[in-house]
Amino acid sequence: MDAVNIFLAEKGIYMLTVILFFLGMFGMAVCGNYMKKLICMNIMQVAVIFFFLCLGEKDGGTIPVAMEGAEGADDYVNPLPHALMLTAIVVSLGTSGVGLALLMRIKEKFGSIEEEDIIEVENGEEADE
Amino acid sequence: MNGGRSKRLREKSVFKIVGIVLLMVLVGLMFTIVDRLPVIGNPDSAPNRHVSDYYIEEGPELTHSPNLVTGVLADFRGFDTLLETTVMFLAGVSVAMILSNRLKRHWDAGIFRKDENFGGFEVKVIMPILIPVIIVYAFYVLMHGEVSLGGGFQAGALLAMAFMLYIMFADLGKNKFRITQHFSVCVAACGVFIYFLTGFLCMINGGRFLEYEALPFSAEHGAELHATGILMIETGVTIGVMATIITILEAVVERNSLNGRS
Amino acid sequence: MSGAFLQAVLLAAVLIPAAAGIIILMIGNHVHRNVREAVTLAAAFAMAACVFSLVPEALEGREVALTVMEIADGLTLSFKADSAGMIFACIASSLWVITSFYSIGYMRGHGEKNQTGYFAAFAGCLCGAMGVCFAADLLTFFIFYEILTVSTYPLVVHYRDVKGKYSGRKYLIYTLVSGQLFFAGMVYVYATCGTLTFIPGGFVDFAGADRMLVLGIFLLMVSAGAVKAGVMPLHSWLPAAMVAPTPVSALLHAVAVVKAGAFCVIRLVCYTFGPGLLSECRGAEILLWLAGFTVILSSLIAIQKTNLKARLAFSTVGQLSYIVMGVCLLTPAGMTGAMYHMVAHAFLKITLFMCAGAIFVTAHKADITEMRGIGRRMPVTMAAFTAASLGIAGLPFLPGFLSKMTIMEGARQAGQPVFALILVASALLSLAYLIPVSYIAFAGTKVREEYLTYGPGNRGEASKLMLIPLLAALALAFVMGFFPDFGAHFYAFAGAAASSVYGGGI
Amino acid sequence: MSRIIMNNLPVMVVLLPLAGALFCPVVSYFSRRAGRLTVIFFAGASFVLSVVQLYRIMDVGKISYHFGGWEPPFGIEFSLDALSAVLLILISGTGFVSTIYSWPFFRGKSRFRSFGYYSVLSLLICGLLGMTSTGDVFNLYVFLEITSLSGYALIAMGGDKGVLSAFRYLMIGTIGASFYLLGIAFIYGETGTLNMYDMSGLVGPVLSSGTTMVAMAFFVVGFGIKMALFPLHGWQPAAYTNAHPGAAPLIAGVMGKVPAYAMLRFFFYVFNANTHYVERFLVVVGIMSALGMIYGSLKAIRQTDFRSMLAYSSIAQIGYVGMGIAITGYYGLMGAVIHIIGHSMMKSCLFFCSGAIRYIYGETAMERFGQIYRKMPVTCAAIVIAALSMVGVPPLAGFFSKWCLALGAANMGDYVFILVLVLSSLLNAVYFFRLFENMFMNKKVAEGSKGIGAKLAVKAEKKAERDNVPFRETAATKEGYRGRLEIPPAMLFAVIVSALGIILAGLFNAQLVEILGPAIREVV
Amino acid sequence: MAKRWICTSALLFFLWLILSGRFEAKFIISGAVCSMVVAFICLPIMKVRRGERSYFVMLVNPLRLFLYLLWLIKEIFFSAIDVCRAILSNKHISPQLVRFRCGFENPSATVMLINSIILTPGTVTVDVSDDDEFLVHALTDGAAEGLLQGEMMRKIAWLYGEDRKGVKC
Amino acid sequence: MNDISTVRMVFAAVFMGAGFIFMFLSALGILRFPDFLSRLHASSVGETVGIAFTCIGLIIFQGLDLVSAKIILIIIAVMIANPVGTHLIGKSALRAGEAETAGKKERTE
Amino acid sequence: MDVFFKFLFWGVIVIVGMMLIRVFKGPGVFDRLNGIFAIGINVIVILLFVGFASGRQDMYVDIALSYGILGFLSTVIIARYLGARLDVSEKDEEEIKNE
Ligand code: NA
Ligand code: NA
Repeated sequence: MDAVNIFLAEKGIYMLTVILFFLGMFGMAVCGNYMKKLICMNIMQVAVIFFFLCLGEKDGGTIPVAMEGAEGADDYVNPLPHALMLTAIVVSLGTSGVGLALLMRIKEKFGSIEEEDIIEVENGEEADE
Repeated sequence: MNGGRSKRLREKSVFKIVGIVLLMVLVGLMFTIVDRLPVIGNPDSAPNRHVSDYYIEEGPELTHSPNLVTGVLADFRGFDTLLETTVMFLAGVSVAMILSNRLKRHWDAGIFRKDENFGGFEVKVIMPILIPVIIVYAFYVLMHGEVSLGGGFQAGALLAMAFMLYIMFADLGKNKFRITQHFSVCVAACGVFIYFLTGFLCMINGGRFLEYEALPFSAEHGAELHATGILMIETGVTIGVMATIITILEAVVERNSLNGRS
Repeated sequence: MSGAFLQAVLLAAVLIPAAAGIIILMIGNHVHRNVREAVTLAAAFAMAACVFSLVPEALEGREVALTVMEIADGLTLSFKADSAGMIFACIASSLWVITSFYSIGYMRGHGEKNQTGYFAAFAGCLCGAMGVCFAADLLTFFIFYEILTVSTYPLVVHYRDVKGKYSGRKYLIYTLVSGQLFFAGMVYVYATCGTLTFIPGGFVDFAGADRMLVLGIFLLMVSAGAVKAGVMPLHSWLPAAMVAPTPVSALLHAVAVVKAGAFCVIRLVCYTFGPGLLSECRGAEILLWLAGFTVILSSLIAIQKTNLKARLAFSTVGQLSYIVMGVCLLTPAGMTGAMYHMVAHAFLKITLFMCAGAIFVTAHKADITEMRGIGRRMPVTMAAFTAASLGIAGLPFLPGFLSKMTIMEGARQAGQPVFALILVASALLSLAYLIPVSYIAFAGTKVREEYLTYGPGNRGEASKLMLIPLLAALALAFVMGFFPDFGAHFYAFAGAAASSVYGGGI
Repeated sequence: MSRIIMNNLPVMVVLLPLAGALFCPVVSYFSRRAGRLTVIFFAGASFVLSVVQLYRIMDVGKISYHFGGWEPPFGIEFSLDALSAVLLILISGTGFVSTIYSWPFFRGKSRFRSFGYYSVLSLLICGLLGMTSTGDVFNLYVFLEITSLSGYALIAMGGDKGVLSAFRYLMIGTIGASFYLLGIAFIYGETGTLNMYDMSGLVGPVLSSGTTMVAMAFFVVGFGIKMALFPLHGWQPAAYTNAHPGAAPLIAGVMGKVPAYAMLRFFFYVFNANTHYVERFLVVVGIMSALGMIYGSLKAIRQTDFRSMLAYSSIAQIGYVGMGIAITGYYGLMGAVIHIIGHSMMKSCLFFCSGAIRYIYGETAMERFGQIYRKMPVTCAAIVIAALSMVGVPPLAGFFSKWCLALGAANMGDYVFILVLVLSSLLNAVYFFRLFENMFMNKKVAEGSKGIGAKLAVKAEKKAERDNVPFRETAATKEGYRGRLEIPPAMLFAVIVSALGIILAGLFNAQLVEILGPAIREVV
Repeated sequence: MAKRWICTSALLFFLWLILSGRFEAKFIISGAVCSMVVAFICLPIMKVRRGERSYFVMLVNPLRLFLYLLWLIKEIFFSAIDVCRAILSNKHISPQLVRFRCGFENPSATVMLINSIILTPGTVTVDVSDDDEFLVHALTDGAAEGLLQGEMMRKIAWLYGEDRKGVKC
Repeated sequence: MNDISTVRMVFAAVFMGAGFIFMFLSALGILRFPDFLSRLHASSVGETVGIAFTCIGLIIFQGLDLVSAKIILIIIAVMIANPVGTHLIGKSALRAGEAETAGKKERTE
Repeated sequence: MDVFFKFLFWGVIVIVGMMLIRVFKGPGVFDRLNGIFAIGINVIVILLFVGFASGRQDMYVDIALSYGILGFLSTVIIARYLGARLDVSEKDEEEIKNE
């Protein structure tokens, strides 16, 4: 039991983020609705971002803005993951934006954002050709 | 048709079960792997030592930026941020392009259409008070990027929000700030270009790309140049992000028809 | 002549047909056909001149060698005019001249379409054949072998109809698959031996590797040669390719393609693996028996064919196996005979095909049963046909006699008299399938009406552009029958090649 | 000025296309043509500088460029050797040719479409160049995303089907990128650094740890998705088929190869490929590649559309690269790299041709290709050259990569790979010779009135009629585009250049090997 | 006009100072410039037209505003307790829509009324039509009564110096 | 800790506690109230009174400096923003017909 | 006092959880929106508490302010979007009918 507790305290959040990551992926694979797929994609990306931030966490460290009376490396958390994740967030926003725009077009063309319907429309078109 | 559909559904449920099993296996595997990762919060773990120590101990002095994250983002890894801004610009152009050949009268084409019944003057009075406040706040965020939390992205987002409020709630009939998508893309490009130019100026003066100490301005010591450089790129980011968000909005609502005739 | 000049000549021999092909493609239909054909002829003559100017040097044992460029890591594109190569090169270049004239006559007489592509591909074929002749190492050899394969394809599918498509596919399947097997074997050889340069007597040294492995690699590689040389059971593309125009058949069957296959076997057996290794792993023996089997079986099949070209095709299958057989006897005389048979068969078979083409163009007949009495209308052609048939069968004073005798001597040297018997049997069989044609052509009774009443609108002999090349080929064959070393010194070269491989005389 | 350029070559090569993308909208405000010319100019400049850079690298050896003057583990680094320099030339060259090639597609299109397309295309070039140059794993991620995003946009510009394909690609591509990012997180957690060189020094002791293994597995999946390695290729056929015809050459030709190169870098620069742990992954990559080579070719045989046939063929061809990586050894890697180069040229050449055919005929169904060689002889010649090279006919480029791969496999004793290689080339031959049959023997003649070119021609004719001006032959007639050349000169240029590239890359293969040799030997 | 600009600038600059908290030249100067520019840009939109007249939205007597806010805070506090009681017991609520008309000349006054109503727990302005008809949702009877007594309207009229005659409550 | 600061802490704690109670009750109301508009009322309590009390508590805790000035800014911002948000939500809901069930009775002056 | 902040912090977390229940339960989109709006304001308080507990009030106040502004703006925009969308779709239908 102790071991479990220690594991949860020390590594538990990693596990949560990993589960979140795979859940997001699972959702992307399983959801028939493209909008839901897009949301699952965001969940997946957020999981990665969390994971990075876990790596930058430091006991006894405060947010990495210089403060009087704190000079040493132990006083601040690692700024690198934060900087990286700001970039990653923007990138994921861009991806989501493009995804949404594509969805708008798909909705217009196929009249639906359900995969089932779209495949049906596609098949119908092929049959026409 | 129906047969195919039910078959697909059956396949789908099989797919789901397989997926769940795979998921469990993966998560189970990860349990054993995660055990080997550094303990969360351990100050002596690899990521918290090697590069991190340098950033924390030397960063504020080298980059003249009390905000270490800004220091890393805008100085040590300033090139990443240039690309990040580029991604933003790219997303803006892409969205505009993707939506440019839509059918007319789309279901949400009229979000910002002038609407007599909605957003009455009660909101029109509040918004003029809020807009300048938000703009000033955005400039505050921009200017204080390196000393406190903030930076170009937030500032750009705030400015774009202010612009949105303006076009949503101000009287559209007398709207003077109607800009075309092309113009907003140009502004976004200029924003990214300011960033680019900052790096380029350093190069012209004999330094490396984005080596702020080589900026061709007179300064008493390098620290000031770092501050100047960071401010310059933050300005670029702000403009770029603001214009990109506006571009995307314009594209989504298609406020300006895309002058397919030009 | 200075060495550098000869090297340039060597390179030119390979590049001239390539250049001609490209020029023909580029000028295409934009200019008068005379210009296009002038290019073909000029290239043919130029190439023949180049090749023949190399003869004296090669005869004196001074091999002209040239390394053009490094083409892969540690491997060069290099050419060498050794005696074996010279034989093939001389045949190909001299016959290109003849075929070019004949082609022009045939194509004009027949009013063919796609002539530009035809002449370009023809030139491409020759480029491949020249490269194969002069290749100094396996990689260079393979490169040109593949060029030959690819540029033959448009010729096979020349008519672009369903039949052509079918034969083209068949041709590709056989040649490409075997080419890939060759490639795999070559890679293995290079990976183990670190070199690919041909050496008389072979360079492969697997250093105590399993004999079965050597055998496997040999069979992989030799499949490429066996396919092009039509060794059974890999022959079936060859009769199918009969759908092509006759000059193409002539080229395929007599000049470039099948000879390249036989040459490939020679290069592999004598210059790559070497007789010693092959007799040890019994690779040559397998091939030998296949060839013997082919010789008999193809003749039997040929007898049943009524289409003249098909009959000639199966004849080719059998004749090519003589060469393979001679080489695989692994004796000096066998090899000499094999090499000389390349010459003999080339000149005789091209004559036969040209005759068949002449009949087809003027009388529009392809089936033997319809040719009763055609000798009256085309006496010269049919006389040439008869003479060449006799030559194929091995009549003395024609080159076929000498080559067969030498191969028989090789069989004796090898202590395999059964192959001598096979040769004799095959000679009789070839008489059995060729002489009836002459017999029918010159038959006195039941002559078809059309062969008697021909006039200005219904010509007798084929045009001079076809007839003269045909006769020239036959004449050359006769000359060589009397003087085996006439012109290009083929017999001397064959002997030199054999002695370089086996050491000592015949 | 020249000193500045010479000192900053790596960054100039990568950022010039970015500058082009930024200038293009602004310049387009004044003139549509000038906007496009800007992009072409900057892409060309990037190409020239990348050639200069190769010469410089051959002089001085490796180049390491420190952004902002920060030393590598702390700042971002571009690290270039001969290998990446050659790939940079390839990318910028293909990019430059693509920008020219796209020109006719935007005749008569709106200003907005024109500059949007050109900006995005330019950014795609920038992203690909950056991915090749960078020596920082996170920077690589950002470049990867730039590449992907511009790829999504360019695919979506190919019409309604393109939009759907782009969306599906976006989904799968983001999974790939996320896997890569998660892989970085694992390896960063183990080493604390993001610099590749630094990482390779630190990763040695922890190579056996589960974390590093997982990171490697994630890299394989991430890059595998991006390079469409079987069985992670699901997005690829539709995306390549439906992409905007102007951008398809770059997307199909180069976009899949650069992640492959990145994977190569991870295996051989960051991790040590000779260790037991890494070899396991190489085996997996090898199996995936081998299966892909067979699967892709078989699927390609079943296609009736030229472009989708090419797309499936790419799945097979990327398998060659993966196989080279899996073989390891000098020749294996050399084969992979040469195939990256050669296949980029062949695929882009084929897509240039398919785009040209589409431009004239408006479709790419192979059964209607009959007799097109009469109208488009040069295009068809280019198709023949590229296709023969794909089959592996010497002395074209495709043969020599096969040669190296087979040699590498023979040296390592992986005879199965040789078998697969042979089998795959034969399958290639099947569908390419069927294409030839369609082109040269099919009697069904394509109608030349559906393509953009033909429509423009009709429009021009009507305009001439309306304005009462004599209609010149150089414009067009109703039967289709009938300029002085078979296709517009810009397209013809691209087709010819790429076909020449295939021949030259084959003939001067040894020189290429000589340039790449030291760099690869160092890795091995 | 200039006066309004200066006032707005000053207010914005004050805001800046609070936000920034740094009194180095760089920040002070940039803040001042920024406030002036923003004020200048935003002045045109800070006017609301109503009929013939246009009103400056910020125009209000600060002292009166202060007094009004004190009163409002008291109101908010007591209504909050009222609502809390309703939440806890759950049975005292009697949701109802109240409709009344209340027109001010100055749109700012109307907005002040709307906001005050919403800020006061228990009442929410749901809609205001163009002819000043308010639709207010009240949670309890008490809240509705308190609203209809009209004290809030009177206070706002006083705040904006509106003529009592103009107020139609 | 001297007396004054203790008193200050106590005051701060009381204010924050009161704020917390208001916020909690507001959340409870959001959960318990039967219809949408009633829940809108409930949320208002937390959004105005709750946050105001908490912030005042924090100001007392902090003393007067820039931080507390900013907290005052937060209060002002919330007091301006909250009514607008609530109003827009209510209005949208009314238009969408989701608020129809609310009024049991309707009164006019 | 730190302990006190921590208690409050967890208390507000509980409150947010309660509101989340409403967000998930709905039943309408406006209920969810109101819930999210309320959560946004509670998060401001959470941020303030975190700041005070960790002794970096100056930073967290800024974060809270930014968060508040962005949250408010997004709510306003969504509300406007939802309201206007309903309007427009009705209008469009009419227009289509008229045509
Ligand atoms: Na209220
Ligand atoms: Na509320």
